[in-house]
Amino acid sequence: MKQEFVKIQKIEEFQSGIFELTFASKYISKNSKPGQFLNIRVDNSYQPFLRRPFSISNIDEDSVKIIFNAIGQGTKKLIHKNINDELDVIGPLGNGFKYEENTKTAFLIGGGLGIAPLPFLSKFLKDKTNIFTILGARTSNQIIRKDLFNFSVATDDGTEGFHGNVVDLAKKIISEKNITPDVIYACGPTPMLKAIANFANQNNIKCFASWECEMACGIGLCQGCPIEFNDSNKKYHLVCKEGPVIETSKIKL
Amino acid sequence: MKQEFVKIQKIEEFQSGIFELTFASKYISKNSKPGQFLNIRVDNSYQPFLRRPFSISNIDEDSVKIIFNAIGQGTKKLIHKNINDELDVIGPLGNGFKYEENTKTAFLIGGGLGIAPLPFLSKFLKDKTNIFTILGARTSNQIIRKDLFNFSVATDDGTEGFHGNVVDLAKKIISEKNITPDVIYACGPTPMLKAIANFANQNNIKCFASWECEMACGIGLCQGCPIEFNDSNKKYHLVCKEGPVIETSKIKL
Amino acid sequence: MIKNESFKLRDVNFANRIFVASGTFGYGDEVSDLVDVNKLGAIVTKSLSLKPRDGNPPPRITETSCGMLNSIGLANIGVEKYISEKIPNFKNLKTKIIANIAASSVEEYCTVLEKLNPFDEIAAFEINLSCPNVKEGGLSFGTNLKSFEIISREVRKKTSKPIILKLTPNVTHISEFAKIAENEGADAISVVNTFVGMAVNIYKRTPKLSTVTGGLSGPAIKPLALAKVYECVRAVKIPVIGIGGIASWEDAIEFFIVGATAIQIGTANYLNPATGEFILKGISDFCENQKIDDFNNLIGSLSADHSASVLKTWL
Amino acid sequence: MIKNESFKLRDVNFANRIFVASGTFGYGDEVSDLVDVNKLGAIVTKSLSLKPRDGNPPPRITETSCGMLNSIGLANIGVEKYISEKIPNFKNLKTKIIANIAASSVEEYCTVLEKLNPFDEIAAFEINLSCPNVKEGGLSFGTNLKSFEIISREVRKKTSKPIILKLTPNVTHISEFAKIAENEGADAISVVNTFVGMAVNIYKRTPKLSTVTGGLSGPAIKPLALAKVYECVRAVKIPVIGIGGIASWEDAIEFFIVGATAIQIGTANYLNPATGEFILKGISDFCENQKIDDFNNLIGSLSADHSASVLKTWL
Ligand SMILES: Cc1cc2nc3c(=O)[nH]c(=O)nc-3n(C[C@H](O)[C@H](O)[C@H](O)COP(=O)(O)OP(=O)(O)OC[C@H]3O[C@@H](n4cnc5c(N)ncnc54)[C@H](O)[C@@H]3O)c2cc1C
Ligand SMILES: Cc1cc2nc3c(=O)[nH]c(=O)nc-3n(C[C@H](O)[C@H](O)[C@H](O)COP(=O)(O)OP(=O)(O)OC[C@H]3O[C@@H](n4cnc5c(N)ncnc54)[C@H](O)[C@@H]3O)c2cc1C
Ligand SMILES: Cc1cc2nc3c(=O)[nH]c(=O)nc-3n(C[C@H](O)[C@H](O)[C@H](O)COP(=O)(O)O)c2cc1C
Ligand SMILES: Cc1cc2nc3c(=O)[nH]c(=O)nc-3n(C[C@H](O)[C@H](O)[C@H](O)COP(=O)(O)O)c2cc1C
Ligand code: FES
Ligand code: FES
Repeated sequence: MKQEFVKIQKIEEFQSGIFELTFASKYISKNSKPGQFLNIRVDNSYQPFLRRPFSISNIDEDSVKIIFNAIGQGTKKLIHKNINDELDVIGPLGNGFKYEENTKTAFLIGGGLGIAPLPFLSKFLKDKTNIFTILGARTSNQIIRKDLFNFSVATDDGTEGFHGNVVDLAKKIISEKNITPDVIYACGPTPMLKAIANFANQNNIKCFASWECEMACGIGLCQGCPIEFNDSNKKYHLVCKEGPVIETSKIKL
Repeated sequence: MKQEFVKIQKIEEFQSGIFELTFASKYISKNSKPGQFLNIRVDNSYQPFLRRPFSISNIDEDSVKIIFNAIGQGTKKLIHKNINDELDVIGPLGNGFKYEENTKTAFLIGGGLGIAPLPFLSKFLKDKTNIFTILGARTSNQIIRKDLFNFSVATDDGTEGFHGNVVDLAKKIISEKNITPDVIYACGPTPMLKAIANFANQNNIKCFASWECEMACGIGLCQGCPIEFNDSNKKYHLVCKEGPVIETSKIKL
Repeated sequence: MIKNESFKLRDVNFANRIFVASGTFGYGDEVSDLVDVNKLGAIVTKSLSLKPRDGNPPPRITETSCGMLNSIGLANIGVEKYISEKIPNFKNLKTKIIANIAASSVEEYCTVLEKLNPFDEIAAFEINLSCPNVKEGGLSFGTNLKSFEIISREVRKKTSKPIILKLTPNVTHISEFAKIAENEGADAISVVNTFVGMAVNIYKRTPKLSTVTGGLSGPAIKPLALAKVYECVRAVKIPVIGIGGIASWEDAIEFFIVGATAIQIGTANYLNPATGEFILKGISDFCENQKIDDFNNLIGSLSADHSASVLKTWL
Repeated sequence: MIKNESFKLRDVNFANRIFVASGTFGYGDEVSDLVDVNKLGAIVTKSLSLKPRDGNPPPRITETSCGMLNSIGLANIGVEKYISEKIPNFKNLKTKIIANIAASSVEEYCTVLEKLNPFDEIAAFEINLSCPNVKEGGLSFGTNLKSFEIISREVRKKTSKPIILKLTPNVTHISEFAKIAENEGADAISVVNTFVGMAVNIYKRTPKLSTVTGGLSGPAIKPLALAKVYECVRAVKIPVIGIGGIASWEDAIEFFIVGATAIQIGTANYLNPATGEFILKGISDFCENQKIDDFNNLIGSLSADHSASVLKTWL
């Protein structure tokens, strides 16, 4: 982990309201694993007050990418940055998706903007395993497509792909294709992660999910980001240190 | 007085670090007098927290101009605005420079950026009276030149014009040209205004100065901008309501 | 239309629950060019003392992070001039006028109130208790339970109009004061006035206010004010009027959810004199979206484990 | 070089006056990749209780205007693990370690202190008095003069190392507590801990913290903290360590001018873990520019009419 003042190389609205920001960092591009995140101070003002955590969405040589929805104080300021502006970044942080040798089939499940870490993960996995990517959202235009492989879509309102949620689509794929994934990698809103976790636990499928919560420091100083474990010795673990990717069997759902 | 969301037409750095911002407003351009000010909210954030008062520096048909030094939170944000951006302006506010018919000679004295209201005032006076403009600053490159007539310069360090302060330069002009101004219009830092006021009082010259102080509301709501008067009935008057231009004989120096 | 947008204190009906706070809206006439004051539930006028007050020397205000400090010294025109110059203007207003009273002795509070009481244009009184008690070495009335009780009792005797006691937040347990207010027959409490703060000019090495310390207001204090309102609504049954850092409709709704019966906009009026209108509009849209058809279903609707509140837990 | 950049509490010499605050810098090891902790005058470690504490359920933090609320619940590893896992790391540090202690009874404070006292790696103790007194229905020790006095007295008996009592600002007159601290032999006081605040999620209509209320920190509270420091330095002669909203060197200098002997950086460490270094650099440049060659000429150099302070005046 380092604190770096990196140069912005590109800001692109690749889908309505959804942006990809690319910056240059040898250090981060060399030292990051899929699922790790960055803690970014959008500017020196107090608005927003805290840093904002972003998953590393991809690495391309010496360039690092994040993707985000310009919804709030921090992200709205980011899209008004210029090329070559400096950005104050701490990273890479936390633990990424665990990959075990000889994984044959992996399901990558992402909900809404939760897909952020999947491009990087896909790139890492694509020559090693069989990938099935499942994207879910409330409606078609909330599905985010970015450097993903072999993907199917589920929408709550049926405007695209499977009419239903990602868990049901996963079940459908499993039964139709007659495959069982060795591992599920999931990211997205917490309720979706819990549903996936329940499904994985019931079916004894290894499952790693990337959890989100408000963070202040992102590096274990503030104890502000607890997540409850099934751990009689230590009830709360820190999302920023143990996570953001944590095996779902450890989590108290 | 009105609250308007005006469109920015131009932002120009006419001298190193010194900017002129022009915006469109029929209402303000029609209803303003030299010396009046505007209270501007630079954006909807809380940084800076309060509005910033700016003298109306000139009016050009339906356009209104302010000039400022990009020194702090508010002014630095202003220079990053784009053409056609909206600006939240309340004005015109307060009382401007008083002009009395048959004024033959007027001295306009401005210190540093305090010259802001002088271009508008000069334009108003130029066909009516004889104008002598005196600009003072610590050093030459702090002298701000903008749409002024018949001006001489005084610098503390002698890097330009008269080596000394504006009061001494005024004295020199009075004795050399053998003229006495009917009125002095002054604007600039408070210590300079006080020196000018003392000079004017001693010499029985009518003198109007534009006073500055921190303001919250700019419209008489907060009582935050008092200035002490020689007034046994009412010690403090409000700079934003009675001023910013106040006859110096009224002020307790 | 949402039910119970209006509410009553005694027999005074306020058309809505969005007021403007004392000292931040003058006497209502300064802003008439900029805003339609008749849209407001009430205007609380600048604190009035018996005699006109010059106020404190400059500087009286300074900006801070997300807020401002002030030390105006209750500069005001005094009750006589208020009666002769301001009350006549109130006749033409549809909004209600609440006269805020400040004083340096119990007698002064009562005298000012008695002078104003006959005027129908004054709908209610707000008593500013963040004033120094000259007999007690200048400590604020509002930080001492005993003087707070005496004033609450004495002003109550002088009027049958609604009395709102405005509490200072600069105390350990504000609910103790709220309870006294309730016991002494106040019709409501306003929570809160400004928090004591200070700022220094590091180049001059002087305080940024002539009086060294002053009162902090604005969004910076919103979380603190909200906690004070929370403490009060759980301690008393009389209406609590929430004040402190309210600048958006979202802020106002936080106070309503915690249990405020009405709210007052203070410092935000300086940022935008029309804040009240924006808040009214925002609340009405929010209620529509959230399908809240009765204001009483919003007020106090916080769902929380109150036993977990910080008074009993580790921070 | 500026004189008296260092200072002593008892026989412990602190190389400079810029510390990092408890709970905002962990145990000093989390940040070693990012900052050179040896540049700091001291690290105050996260509050320690006798047993490890899980802390409060999520959500524990939330952002506010120019600040944040927290309710961590003093999640900490407990004194045993601190001794076995953290103290060994302190050996290699040049900066001083101040162990901050939290407890729910007088006995617990004393026991934790006694367990840590033998370790040379611990230079001094800071006693966090913003903890709920379980015997008194959960009210904080630091808001009650009597329990404050007892703890001050009892901890003093257990060590000859410097004791710093950390005061809560959530009281009417903080100077009353400062005076007790002085009387009971504390070597310094830390002023202040967080202010009680709250925030509401208006869509869920729930508090944004699991414990309803929490502690406000960050630039929003700086003016309030500064006023508390001002009140304390005028009440006692023991050193006052200023804390609250310090994020820039200008902020730090305000506290020194008011009279703080040292300062602690809290929340700003989250914005930038290297804040301490920036502040050190900024102060040294400022002193050079302002021709201040002795830190003691900066500390307490506020020129002000103290009699005008708000306690005696109208806001
Ligand atoms: C480990 C981790 C990784 C993350 N990775 C990404 C990422 O790759 N891309 C990304 O866009 N965000 C990511 N987030 C969330 C991100 O940190 C910000 O919270 C988010 O970008 C909004 O920030 P903002 O300042 O623009 O909005 P704010 O001003 O903070 O919030 C605006 C509004 O959006 C709501 N909001 C805040 N966060 C979220 C959220 N996560 N989902 C939905 N609504 C929210 C708020 O409640 C508020 O109403 C991640 C968070 C964590 C903890
Ligand atoms: C009636 C009136 C008219 C004014 N007209 C003008 C005008 O025409 N042009 C203009 O530039 N300013 C004018 N000002 C001052 C203006 O309102 C702002 O204070 C100034 O522009 C700096 O704002 P800021 O937010 O950029 O700086 P801030 O962030 O507020 O301050 C940055 C630094 O500059 C210092 N500073 C603040 N104000 C001044 C000042 N007036 N002179 C020198 N240093 C200062 C601060 O102490 C701080 O150290 C006027 C003020 C008044 C009351
Ligand atoms: C400049 C200023 C003047 C004030 N004057 C008064 C006053 O005269 N009487 C009073 O009761 N409160 C006064 N207040 C306090 C406000 O009414 C309000 O209680 C406080 O500012 C907190 O609300 P806010 O954060 O919305 O401003 C004043 C506040 C400010 C900022
Ligand atoms: C997340 C968080 C955790 C904290 N934990 C502790 C603690 O364990 N013990 C303590 O004495 N103070 C604790 N504090 C208080 C800080 O040490 C400091 O007194 C306070 O935050 C005010 O300073 P600041 O505004 O610079 O943050 C904590 C503060 C925060 C924000
Ligand atoms: S965000 Fe601070 S400990 Fe995790
Ligand atoms: S700035 Fe508010 S009264 Fe003048």
